[in-house]
Amino acid sequence: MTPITLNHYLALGAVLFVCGVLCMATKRNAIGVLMGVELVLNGANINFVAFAYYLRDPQGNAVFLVEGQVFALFVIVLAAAEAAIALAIVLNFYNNHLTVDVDTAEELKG
Amino acid sequence: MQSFDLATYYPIFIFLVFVLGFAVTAMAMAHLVGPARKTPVKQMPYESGMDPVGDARQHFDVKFYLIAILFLVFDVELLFLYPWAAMAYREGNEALLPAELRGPVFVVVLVFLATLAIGYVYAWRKGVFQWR
Amino acid sequence: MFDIRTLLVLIPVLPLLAAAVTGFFGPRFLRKNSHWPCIVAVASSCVLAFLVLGKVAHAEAPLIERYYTWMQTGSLDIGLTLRADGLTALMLITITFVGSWIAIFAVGYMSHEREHEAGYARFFAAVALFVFSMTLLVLGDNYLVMFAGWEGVGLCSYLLIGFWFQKPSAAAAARKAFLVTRLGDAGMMLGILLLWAGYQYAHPQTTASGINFETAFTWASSTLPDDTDTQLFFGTVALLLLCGAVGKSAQIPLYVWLPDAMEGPTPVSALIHAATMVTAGVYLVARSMPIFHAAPPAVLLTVASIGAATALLAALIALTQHDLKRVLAYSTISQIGYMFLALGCATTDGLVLLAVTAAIFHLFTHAFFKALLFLSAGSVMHAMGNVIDMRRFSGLRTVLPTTHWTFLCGAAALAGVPLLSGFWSKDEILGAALEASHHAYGNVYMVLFISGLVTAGLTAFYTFRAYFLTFWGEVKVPPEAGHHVHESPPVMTVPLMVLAVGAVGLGIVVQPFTHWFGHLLEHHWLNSSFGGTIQPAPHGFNIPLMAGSSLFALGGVGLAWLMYVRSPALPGKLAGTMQGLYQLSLNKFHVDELYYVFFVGPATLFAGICQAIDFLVDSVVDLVGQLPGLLGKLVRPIQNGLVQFYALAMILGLTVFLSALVLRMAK
Amino acid sequence: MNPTVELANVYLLALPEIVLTLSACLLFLAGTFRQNRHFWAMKSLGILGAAAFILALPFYRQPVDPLFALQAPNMVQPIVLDRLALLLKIVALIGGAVLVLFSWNEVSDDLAAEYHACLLVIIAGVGLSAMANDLIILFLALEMISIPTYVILYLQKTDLGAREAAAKYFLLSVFSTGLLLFGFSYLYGLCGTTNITALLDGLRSTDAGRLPLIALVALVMVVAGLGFKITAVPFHFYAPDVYQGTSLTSAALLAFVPKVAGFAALLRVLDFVWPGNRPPGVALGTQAPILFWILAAMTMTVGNVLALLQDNLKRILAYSSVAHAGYMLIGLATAPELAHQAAAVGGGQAVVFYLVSYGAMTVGAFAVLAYLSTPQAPIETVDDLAGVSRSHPAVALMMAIFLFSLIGMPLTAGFAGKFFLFLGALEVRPEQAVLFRCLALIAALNAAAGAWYYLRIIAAMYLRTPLRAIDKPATWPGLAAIAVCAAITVALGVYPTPLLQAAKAAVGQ
Repeated sequence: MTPITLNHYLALGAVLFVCGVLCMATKRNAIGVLMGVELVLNGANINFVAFAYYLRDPQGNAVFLVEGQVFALFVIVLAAAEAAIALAIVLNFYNNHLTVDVDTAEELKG
Repeated sequence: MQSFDLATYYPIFIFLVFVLGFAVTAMAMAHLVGPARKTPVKQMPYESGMDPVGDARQHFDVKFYLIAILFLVFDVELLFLYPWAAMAYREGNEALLPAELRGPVFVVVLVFLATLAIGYVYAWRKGVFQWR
Repeated sequence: MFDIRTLLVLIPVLPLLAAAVTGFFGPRFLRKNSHWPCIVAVASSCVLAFLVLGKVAHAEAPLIERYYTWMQTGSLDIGLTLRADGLTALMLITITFVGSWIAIFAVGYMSHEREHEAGYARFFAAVALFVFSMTLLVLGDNYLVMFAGWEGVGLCSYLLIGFWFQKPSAAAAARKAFLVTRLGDAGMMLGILLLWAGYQYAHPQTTASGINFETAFTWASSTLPDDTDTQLFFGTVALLLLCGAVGKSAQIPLYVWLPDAMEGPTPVSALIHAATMVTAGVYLVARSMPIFHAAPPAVLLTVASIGAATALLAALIALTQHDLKRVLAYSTISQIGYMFLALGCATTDGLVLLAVTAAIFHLFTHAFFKALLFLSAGSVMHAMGNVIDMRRFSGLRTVLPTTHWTFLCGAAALAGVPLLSGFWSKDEILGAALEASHHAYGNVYMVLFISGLVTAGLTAFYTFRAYFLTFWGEVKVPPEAGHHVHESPPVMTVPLMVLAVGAVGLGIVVQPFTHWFGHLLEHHWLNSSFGGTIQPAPHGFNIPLMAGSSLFALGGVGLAWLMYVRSPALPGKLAGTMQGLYQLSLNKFHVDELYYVFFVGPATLFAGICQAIDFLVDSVVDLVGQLPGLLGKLVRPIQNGLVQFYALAMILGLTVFLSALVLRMAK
Repeated sequence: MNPTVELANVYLLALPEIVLTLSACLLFLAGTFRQNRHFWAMKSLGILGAAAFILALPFYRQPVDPLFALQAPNMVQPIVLDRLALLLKIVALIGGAVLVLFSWNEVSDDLAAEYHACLLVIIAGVGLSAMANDLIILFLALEMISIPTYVILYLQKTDLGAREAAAKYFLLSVFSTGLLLFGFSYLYGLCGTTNITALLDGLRSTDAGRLPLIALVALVMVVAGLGFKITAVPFHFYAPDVYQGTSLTSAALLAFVPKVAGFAALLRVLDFVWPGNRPPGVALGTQAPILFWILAAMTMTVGNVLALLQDNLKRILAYSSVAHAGYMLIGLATAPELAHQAAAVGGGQAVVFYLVSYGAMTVGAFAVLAYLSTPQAPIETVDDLAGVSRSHPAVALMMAIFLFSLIGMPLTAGFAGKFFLFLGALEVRPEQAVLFRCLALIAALNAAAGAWYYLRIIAAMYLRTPLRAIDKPATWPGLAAIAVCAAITVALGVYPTPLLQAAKAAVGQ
């Protein structure tokens, strides 16, 4: 069995990123769009954590790089904060449009 | 890297067995010992919250979301305490935080908690915790 | 009394103060007296301008004063620097002298506005602001200060063309003027920046700024004849500067805004769109002559060709206009074309002085007689209740005697009637063109000379056509004029008379016999600009040329007389004197017919074609203006309001950038 | 150094931001006890003043090496207070004060405390992003700007358009954050550190063969993420819709604050593509200018061209802000070349100068609209401004100053800013001179075309009769905000040298 390397994680991160981007661009539902964004953020998170785990110092020794982990933590927390705001915005959107499909919002254009 | 050995995890299995046993015992005792008055409300799968009967597409009261989000935010904020708790007081080779900084960082954590408390009081003052 | 430092800064600052005072206090406190700050300030500036002239005439080198550092970082060092030399002094006098009299005239002309006090104050504030900008333009010692004035006059022109904003046509004309000239200004700005950058590149260790006149001109006049790279560089700079000049001075292809600009009050047309602002392009090219001279000769040929073509085209269009002010507007375009023609003749060291003197001399005389003509037209308009269509009035020489005489003076000067000022300056231009035909591109210059000669004839014809149509024939007054048509008040006629004296006599006094004008320009400007490489111009008269151009001028006047004074009476005479005079009349008739078939007919036809060209150029310029809008209409649907689409566009952009960069890397 | 002192120093550097943020927290809380917009606006002004006072303390006067001198290997603080940071912090505080004045009467009483608290957090975010020397701090600082902005967008107005605007801005902004973060993750992976100083050192010392591909991906991602904040095409789409939908105060905020933070972040993070003496390893030095060249040309053209078609003033100003972002991108495009040749006006320097000028004139224009609007009769379209010069001569004059500055008339800040940017483009020599001369030409044509729509507004104000009476009573704070912006606009046009030299010291080119 091939060992799991950094590249695998990076590939996973990239796949998550692309999935998120596609989700973002194709979903009509505001919640769906938000999910896409979360995928993008978590793709980045995977990269951070993977880099933090796999990177070596110039001598090739394993080092514990705390920044990647910390970055991931911050991203998680901020994603939660954004989710809170998203809820408020989406609910309001629903109150006005009676749907959460964002393509109904096209008053402002041109 | 250390090779994976299931044997190192045996305390967890013991813990698991203990937990399962406790749960089963508690439920069985409640069923056997407690009085059983069957009211319609108690017959429902969930006693509190939404009425589960009816179309799944009905509207939820927005306050559920509010509570959930509030929980989520405060819960997730506590994430910041884990690294501190895990790292701040390690000794020897594993120490990431210089010993001199333990005091200042503790103050920082306190400030962080105070900020959360301000958020909590804000939510309270705004009447988030009143159901209606 | 004043040292030069104070003098130079006071000349623009006084009108600026007047503008500020009138703008802030005019509507509320000054009210009907809003004209006083403007008139006093401009007249004081005029006095100061004469003092400056005196100082310049006694100074060896240009007087340069640096007031403060405008922008400074690294090797960029641009000061607010003013200069006085022969050219500046003459421009200052033109601006402030003509400006003062026009401001006085405007008191009478704008009397209708005095009831709307806000409008009255607004007018004089804008005029004062204009004089400030225009004096700053000619006083600036580097291209950036000049550009500041340059944009300022554009702004004032915009404000004043749109003065009667209630008329949609006025608002549209104002915007057109601003935008068309700005198109040229974009080129000019690039030229200035390029000049600076080029100088930095050629002189890496310098602290001098390449857009200072002295620095740039010293560099330009020290360019070696075989240094083609530098010549091409100066060619580019010169062409870019020419863009600005062409826009501001209403030359082909950017002349289309000027006829529309006649929507403004007539004193404004006189001041801005005849005497001063539109000649700023001529000033720019004259000022930058060392750069144009260092460029390949084709650049100067371009200047001359643009000038000659504009002169001819505008003169032909003027033939068929019915609106008196429009005739004068096209005439202005045409006369400025003359000046460009003159400037374009400076192809050799020997010709520079001749050509530039001719251009500036014509600028000077033109300012007087064209301002006079516009003001006289304004006087006519004032009396006719703002009617300006020449078909609707005639025979006004008895009704408006003073205006008639002053208009005649201006018309005669413009037509080039011998001994009047227009005659001398036009003659110098034709002389310069003739001289240039002996040097590089001689054949082309010969053609340009001939077209200039033809234009001279046409000019005389359309000027006197307008004169005869307005002042001769039966007395006809439009109903708008009211019952008691009367001559304008003295506040209007006195400026007319003063300017008329200038239009008639100024030319002969300053140049042809005294050579004072050329001397001033040569010793107090050009010598220092060119570092002494130019050769003095030959004095003396080219008698055959003068005779020829007089012939053309008088021929044009005579033809106009025949067509608009003589022949309208012809049918009546024919009926009255059937016998006896029949033969003579018949002959006359034949003469007229011949004229008509061989001269006027083709001319009218040609004028029609020119009007078509005019329309075409107008449409093309409009189209260029519309182009961004059309592009916008194409792009607009992309902004469709859909969030996912926006996200998709962002992703697409990202993908395109990524793949493009990755592909570039792969290569 | 003693770690405690080091930590204390870091906090000391960020003291103004800490004061702002903590005050904001208290403001949130206190707002539940007292609801009075003027009271809270006064308080916010006081807090901003306190932050400014701290910034004026002697401690902040000694810092400060220019950005490019910073790359000593031992400088690994998460935040640095160099001259760029100091300049932008001052700009942010002044901008914040102007925004407080400007929104004096524009917020409702019950939300005033929240609004001002959010504003204070945003200002703190700008200051922090200007100081950030660590990707984590930078990311957090940018979020400190974004999240309160969402809240303000959500709170300020409740009609349909505002809701739509909030939703659009939120979704797209979060998405751009994702892009930025993804770029950051690769940058982190390249060097194993989030410290920008160390990161740039690492990138510079890596040889070209190993570096490029993933670094390019990271570069493009970061530019895309920050491109959203500075409204670069094609990341600009939200701007017109959101500006139109939301309130004037929020629109002004959006037009100014994210641009400052975005350009500050770009100047910091992309430092590695324009070193003074380009090391042979970094091939990005030749790639990045092309990227910014294209971005600049597209951004200014799209902005100007679409602005021509608009009637809504907020949309015009939105597209105008896009166009001006395009002009500023010229500075980023030319910066590497100019740094290489020791030019008179560096690209980064011109960007910083233009940023301040742009902020003054755009916020001023929005402030005028807000000053003249009433809830019953908002100023929405160009027609609504017809004849304002008669009813409000002073305000109309100042609006004319802002618009002429946006056009780029001499003796205004807009002219000086454009002059420096265009000068840089023409100063580039020799291999890429043609390329950048084309850019200057495009920019000059754009500036000429752009005059049209600004002139329309001026024409409406001065050359038209009022369609309806504008009878808003005078309020001094609004007027003060306008006057401050007008004064800055004129002062920077008449005497740009001090800011120009401060900007030069800031980016150290």
